[in-house]
Amino acid sequence: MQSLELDMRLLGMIGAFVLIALVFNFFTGGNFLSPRNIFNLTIQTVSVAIMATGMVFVIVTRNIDLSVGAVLAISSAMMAMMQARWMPGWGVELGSPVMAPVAMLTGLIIGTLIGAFNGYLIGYQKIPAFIVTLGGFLVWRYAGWYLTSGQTIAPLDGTFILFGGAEGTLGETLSWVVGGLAALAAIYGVWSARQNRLRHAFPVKPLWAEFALGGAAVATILGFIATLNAYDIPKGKLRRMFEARGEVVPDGFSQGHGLPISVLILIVVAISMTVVAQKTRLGKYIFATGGNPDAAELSGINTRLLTVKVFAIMGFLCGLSAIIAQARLQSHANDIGTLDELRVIAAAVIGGTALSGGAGTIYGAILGALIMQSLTSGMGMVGVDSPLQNIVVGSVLVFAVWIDIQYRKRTGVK
Amino acid sequence: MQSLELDMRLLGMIGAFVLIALVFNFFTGGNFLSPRNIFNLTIQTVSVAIMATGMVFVIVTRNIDLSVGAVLAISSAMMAMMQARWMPGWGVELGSPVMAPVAMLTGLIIGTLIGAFNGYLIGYQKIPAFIVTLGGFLVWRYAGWYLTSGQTIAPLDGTFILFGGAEGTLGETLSWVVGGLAALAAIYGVWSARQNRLRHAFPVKPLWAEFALGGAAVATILGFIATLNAYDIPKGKLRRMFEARGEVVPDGFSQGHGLPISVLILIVVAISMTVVAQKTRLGKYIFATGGNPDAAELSGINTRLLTVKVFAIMGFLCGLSAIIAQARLQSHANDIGTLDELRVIAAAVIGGTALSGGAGTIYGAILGALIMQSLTSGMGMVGVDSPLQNIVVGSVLVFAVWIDIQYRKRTGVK
Amino acid sequence: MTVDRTGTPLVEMRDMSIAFGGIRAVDNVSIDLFAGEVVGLLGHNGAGKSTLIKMLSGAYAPSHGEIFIEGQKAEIHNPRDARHYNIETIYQTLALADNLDAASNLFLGRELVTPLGFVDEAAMEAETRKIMGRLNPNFQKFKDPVSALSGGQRQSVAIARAVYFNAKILIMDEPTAALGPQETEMVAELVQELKNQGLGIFLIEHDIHNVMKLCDRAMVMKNGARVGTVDVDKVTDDDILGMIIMGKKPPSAY
Amino acid sequence: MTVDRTGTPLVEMRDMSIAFGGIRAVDNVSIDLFAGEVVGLLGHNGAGKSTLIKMLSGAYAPSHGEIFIEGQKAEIHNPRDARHYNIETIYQTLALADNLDAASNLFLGRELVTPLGFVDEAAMEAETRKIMGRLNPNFQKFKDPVSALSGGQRQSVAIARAVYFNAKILIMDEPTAALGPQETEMVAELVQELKNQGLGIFLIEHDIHNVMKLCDRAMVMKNGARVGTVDVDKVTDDDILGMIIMGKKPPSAY
Amino acid sequence: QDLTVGVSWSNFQEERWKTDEAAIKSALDAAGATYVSADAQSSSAKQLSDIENLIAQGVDALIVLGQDTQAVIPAVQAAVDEDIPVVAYDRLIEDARAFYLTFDNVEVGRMQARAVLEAAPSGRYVMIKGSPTDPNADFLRGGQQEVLQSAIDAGDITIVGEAYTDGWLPANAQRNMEQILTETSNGVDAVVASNDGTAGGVVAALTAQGMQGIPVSGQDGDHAALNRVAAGTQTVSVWKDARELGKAAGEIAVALAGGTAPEDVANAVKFTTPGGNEMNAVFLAPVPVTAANLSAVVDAGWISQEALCQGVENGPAPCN
Ligand SMILES: Nc1ncnc2c1ncn2[C@@H]1O[C@H](COP(=O)(O)OP(=O)(O)OP(=O)(O)O)[C@@H](O)[C@H]1O
Ligand SMILES: Nc1ncnc2c1ncn2[C@@H]1O[C@H](COP(=O)(O)OP(=O)(O)OP(=O)(O)O)[C@@H](O)[C@H]1O
Ligand SMILES: O[C@@H]1[C@@H](O)[C@H](O)OC[C@H]1O
Ligand SMILES: [Mg+2]
Ligand SMILES: [Mg+2]
Repeated sequence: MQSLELDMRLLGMIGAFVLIALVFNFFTGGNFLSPRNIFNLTIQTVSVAIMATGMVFVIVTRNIDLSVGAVLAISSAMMAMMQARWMPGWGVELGSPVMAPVAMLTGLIIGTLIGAFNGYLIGYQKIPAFIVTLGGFLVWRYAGWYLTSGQTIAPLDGTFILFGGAEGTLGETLSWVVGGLAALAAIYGVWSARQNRLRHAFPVKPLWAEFALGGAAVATILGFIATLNAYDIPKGKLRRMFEARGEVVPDGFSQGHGLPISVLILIVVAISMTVVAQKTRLGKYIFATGGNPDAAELSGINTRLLTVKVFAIMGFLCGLSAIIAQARLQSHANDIGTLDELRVIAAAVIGGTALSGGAGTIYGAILGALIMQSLTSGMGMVGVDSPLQNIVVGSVLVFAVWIDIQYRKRTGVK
Repeated sequence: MQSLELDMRLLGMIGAFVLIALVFNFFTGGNFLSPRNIFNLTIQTVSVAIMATGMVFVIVTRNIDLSVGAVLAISSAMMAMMQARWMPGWGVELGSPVMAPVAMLTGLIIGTLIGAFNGYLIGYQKIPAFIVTLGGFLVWRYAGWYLTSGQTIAPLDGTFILFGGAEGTLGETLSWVVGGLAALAAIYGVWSARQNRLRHAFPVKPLWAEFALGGAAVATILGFIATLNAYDIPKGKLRRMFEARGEVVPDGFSQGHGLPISVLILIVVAISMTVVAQKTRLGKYIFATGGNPDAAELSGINTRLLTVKVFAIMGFLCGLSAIIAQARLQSHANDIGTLDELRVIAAAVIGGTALSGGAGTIYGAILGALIMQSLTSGMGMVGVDSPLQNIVVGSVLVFAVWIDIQYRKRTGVK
Repeated sequence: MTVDRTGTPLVEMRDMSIAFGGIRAVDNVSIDLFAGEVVGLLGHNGAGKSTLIKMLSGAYAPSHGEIFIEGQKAEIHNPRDARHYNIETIYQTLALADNLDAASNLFLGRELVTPLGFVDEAAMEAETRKIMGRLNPNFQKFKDPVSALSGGQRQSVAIARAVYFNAKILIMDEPTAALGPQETEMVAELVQELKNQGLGIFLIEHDIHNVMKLCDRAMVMKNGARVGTVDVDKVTDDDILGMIIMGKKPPSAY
Repeated sequence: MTVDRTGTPLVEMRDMSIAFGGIRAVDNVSIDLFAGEVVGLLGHNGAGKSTLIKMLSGAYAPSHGEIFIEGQKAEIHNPRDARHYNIETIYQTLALADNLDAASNLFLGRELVTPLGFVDEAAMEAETRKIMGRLNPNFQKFKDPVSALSGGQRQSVAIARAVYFNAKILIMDEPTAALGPQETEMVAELVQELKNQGLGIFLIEHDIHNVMKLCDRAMVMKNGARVGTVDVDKVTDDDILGMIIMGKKPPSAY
Repeated sequence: QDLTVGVSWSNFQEERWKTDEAAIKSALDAAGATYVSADAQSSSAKQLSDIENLIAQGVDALIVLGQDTQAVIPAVQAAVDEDIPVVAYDRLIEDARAFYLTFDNVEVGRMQARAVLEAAPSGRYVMIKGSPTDPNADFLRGGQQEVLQSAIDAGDITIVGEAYTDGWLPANAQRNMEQILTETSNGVDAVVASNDGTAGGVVAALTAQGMQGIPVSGQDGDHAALNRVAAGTQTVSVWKDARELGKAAGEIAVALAGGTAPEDVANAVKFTTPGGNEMNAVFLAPVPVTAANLSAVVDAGWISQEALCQGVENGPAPCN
């Protein structure tokens, strides 16, 4: 075990998660871990998980962002207005190939700009992040409300909707291709890390440990793809898809969903953010600033500019989440992203990000989001009364973190 | 100016507050600073302000409490059930002299117990406060929902309702008595502090400065009482009051409201909490723990037990706020205290409490609550509609804190 | 003045061990201390000196080992327990609450109170002025939080806190590291005085001159383990340096 | 080896002043430093030594005064500016990011990167092992965050960071305060070596022996003001102590 | 066979939903069907997830109290893909494939305004609206305006204050009312409040000015509100008998799941939505409860006489 040099922190969290999943699976008679529900769980988690990765950076630098739900709402409002009002006004109709890209770009830019502006107020004007983003929490959602005159905006562009989850999946073959590439990348990662240590004559793990690690990664990736492919597209939807092409569903035809585009986006975000955190100067500076802001400044790091960058990233990810949340709802509603600030911060904190700054991981935040989503969906599936569900979710949340803490205390992991 | 040795931090905040008040007063044609509106403002602020004083301790010890609104809700539910269901079941009817005290005690005990339990999980089990109170946020409101079967509970006991604000005021004479006593206490405070320093032969302020300070305090206290007394009880209400006593309002009779009981409670809480913060060991330990938890522990402070105490105080104050909020609404509804967690934390932070711990003041938090309430009420009076209100409140909030920061930067105050 | 080592030692630490993440920071170290004695703890950086004394002051829980105070087995699980045995510690990191002023730090956990139970700020400030006058005559910043103090001023506050209360056992972890020459001299005099009053003192110190001047015995550690203990007046500077750097025991060491 | 002080000084600080909350921490102090010279800054605790050099390193903005580097007026508004002038500083508080390991701290702000622009952890660790081997031979904790290091180990990391990059001007604020005798000796050798390479070094140090051994000149401060500057080889230990404690200038001082 | 019916609630904030839930449950019990549910906590995104999860549990029919008329459409789509019938409960879903069961919100608004207008045919009105993020708030406001328009045009009544109530919170309604009273120096003759929660806040504000008793409207038949009607501090609570609605929902869901065509549901009518969709719908009639017909709620077993008349002496029947 020791020689695997695994991240023991990760193990504790995965343990808690697996426990929750197994309990639910038992109480739902196997429904919880069915391919279908795993598919649902992943697409339900995406929007919060994407923002949670950005919140890790925010919290690591000893800040907080209460405005993510509101920024998501205004980005969403802008994108919806683009699709439903403005672009048609300029002669670009729903279904035009430029519509989705332009709308998305608008959302991403708005999110990034607002984030950067927050960062400016916090970094350069020294207003506490709590105040700035509390202000944003009040301002941006209602700015979106004005933009749409308080109306729910629909329908959206067809290409745009593909980013919502079930409506846009890669299909079985393409999913296997993506899975295969990911598996190769994982193996290359393990190998090149080993080479690098060997080159500097540092101690390395025994070969069997490397193989075990690489094997586990490959198995996880391919198993996940297989699960998503195992969830067949429902008949009614197949019918609809064939009808759209003017065909009829052949008898006995069936097809798996495969990897949803939104989940693919989350995976790309997770990998990019992990690389930023661990392999770039920006990431180093984020953690150094969180560990000791004065030391970071004295070491020549421009901590003000860093704050702007961190919040701009957060804003960009809010814009990205807005695309996925809106595409999933197939409309923009005023209340989109409501309470997301709480969920996003909670995901990061459950995932081990310390509110006192300096410590946190991207995968932890994603696991945190997954745990929270599993709790809420699982509770619903067990068939407990709705208000009681909240009570149980609240209690289990505390309990899960307690388990993790106990585990780390026993094993001496920090 | 220097020799006044004033708390310069306080000056900046009061300045921002006065500015806001004057702007609103201008736009409402003098209505904003009318005795009536000042009366309204104070009673609207009480519930959040009381909890904000407790949140100062929570945040100073580097914790957070997201469950205050939910704890308020369950305390309120218990008190309402006591009055409307349980005590009548035991033969104690609405209007009985034991009803209000028993109900209140129940609410206070429940709040304190839940708070202490939170503190136990945080202090002894080492679960992050964010997680524990996020759990509480989900659990307690819905526990209250179960208790009342989701119903709005009314009517409440008449004595109980006196604690809500306008329904229970001291009247002009008693208000002057209270004001006079407070003024005397202020003078005694200034005098005894001076004596104490003289006894140890420490440098003291010049006498004129002491007089100026004492004079300002006395003027503020008496001016406040005079304002509250200047707001006459409306005719309709006078009629009702006389009718209740079986009398008729004499011609030309008029009477001022005076100090509301709820505001008196806030004042007592503010003074007690300030004394705790500045003059007791508990307060010292709270600030020491916030400044450096390790140092506090090494100095022999039982920081775990301290956490329990801090959260128990917070819980007690939630119970107290529940009394006032419920009495003010004259009913218990499921959604009582919704979003209060945000308001309470915001009040503390606006009032200068640092989320990184170790610094914060009670009066700051109360001022913070007052500023927030002024913003929302003032906006309403100016006749701006709710969505735009939120936008303006959000912006002004950030702006007000910015002003304060600029002021402190200029004057070099920390 | 020689120390009387015939009776029960004031402190005896037996076979103390502690590990962090698998690595033994202190490995089976035993040491004793008599009343009226100053025992120096020496060793290279990271040898385990601070970790050893933190087990006595209740900051760390040993994974193995026993502590006896005046012959009785002592149960020290946290700093409060240590205080009950009248053990006072100057930590290498000082352990000050940066946001509080000197007086609040000095009396932290043991505030002076008025008859009504309220903290008596003025009395605390008066006492602080007295003791600081003895340690650091230039010190005037009584109203500022200690974060606004210079490195040496902060160290003076930490020293004042440890010596103000009537300790029986005093642990000083590099107490003069940040002090100026005059301030260092004043602390040396203080150590001498406390020793004469019958306190037992553990002194961690890198400066061999100070060790020779202040200590009765010295124990040297290397990589967590005990190299040996010497009576200071039976060895030379170079003997001790040899123990620290090469782990070489002089003949008189035990 | 004598220092050549005929040309333009490497650093000249003129009439520097700064106040905190009305109190002058540094009051109109001037000092210069030549290439290949070590200038000691001495004074009681709280005299203003650290504050003075923090104005040179960009940590504090002076309320008054000018700095010249190689004769040119220098604009130093933050630590980044100071780095552009090749000024490296060992701060008294060390200024380490506690949550990062030694290598990350050493290269903070100047990470080694691969051709693709990614941080090259392995290369950084290799370099760190090299330099730490010269400063602290017992040091092995390369993977732990520096919060898990002993006081002296932390100081070694801070020293390594300042000397690794090619500084022209080195500021050392009590660099050996927490170091063991061997480690202190190694730093002394390093100072000598850097001086021979032509660096200018400001050394804040309380130990008179070290000052006499390492410094060419020494400036003494008292309560924020300059007492005087001496050529170290023209005065005795006691002359300098007299300046520090009583503010008494020996005849050769200027 | 064993039918399972899933109910997706938007939230449980207002008192009425508890009653709705009980009614649906008992209707399902009677039909031998199983009840499963989820609480979206006022989030349309969570509602979508909730419905997906209910479908994953294998429900045979869905009852949806939509948080948002548009945002639940993807959920309806998912259900239709699985051939699961959907009942749009109380709030409209803009999708022809859903079955619409409700009390008409615009009509509720009309009833509120009508009752207040009857009590105060002229004077200065205050409009306390619902949450700005709930589309129902504007439907209600629209219905109110329809009734008041002619009186406004005739100059009989003037609207002196109007405010949304964030989150439908009584505390917000109370604060808004206080500010309006201050602003107008108590120059208010009637208040059209959009539900019973907000009416509670309004009455508390009025009481502080001794103005309780002026006309105030509400809806939902909350027990506390009916008690106010008895006490004379509230004029009307438009009573949407949640038990009827819940019962009908349960029965319709079971019928649809059992294969009954939507057109064949008892009392079904065709309804064209504002969005132009033609839906099958069943409408129940709301009842405005005023002092004149208070006994109706007791007779219907909605509230006990003691609860209704708590603290009321010499009130209208049955509190006399
Ligand atoms: N909290 C901790 N976690 C992990 N390792 C630690 C911790 N504290 C100390 N260590 C390690 O234990 C060893 C001994 O440290 P200690 O602080 O006792 O050394 P020391 O002898 O006091 O050194 P110095 O003279 O530098 O103060 C070191 O290698 C250090 O890195
Ligand atoms: N950030 C600050 N805020 C307020 N006062 C400060 C601050 N930094 C230093 N001071 C004060 O300025 C004076 C000089 O401090 P400085 O740290 O320069 O002393 P020093 O000579 O380095 O002392 P030492 O030998 O103890 O390190 C001291 O009185 C100190 O209290
Ligand atoms: O019944 C009301 C409902 O229709 C509305 O949508 O939300 C508030 C409730 O009071
Ligand atoms: Mg040490
Ligand atoms: Mg210094």
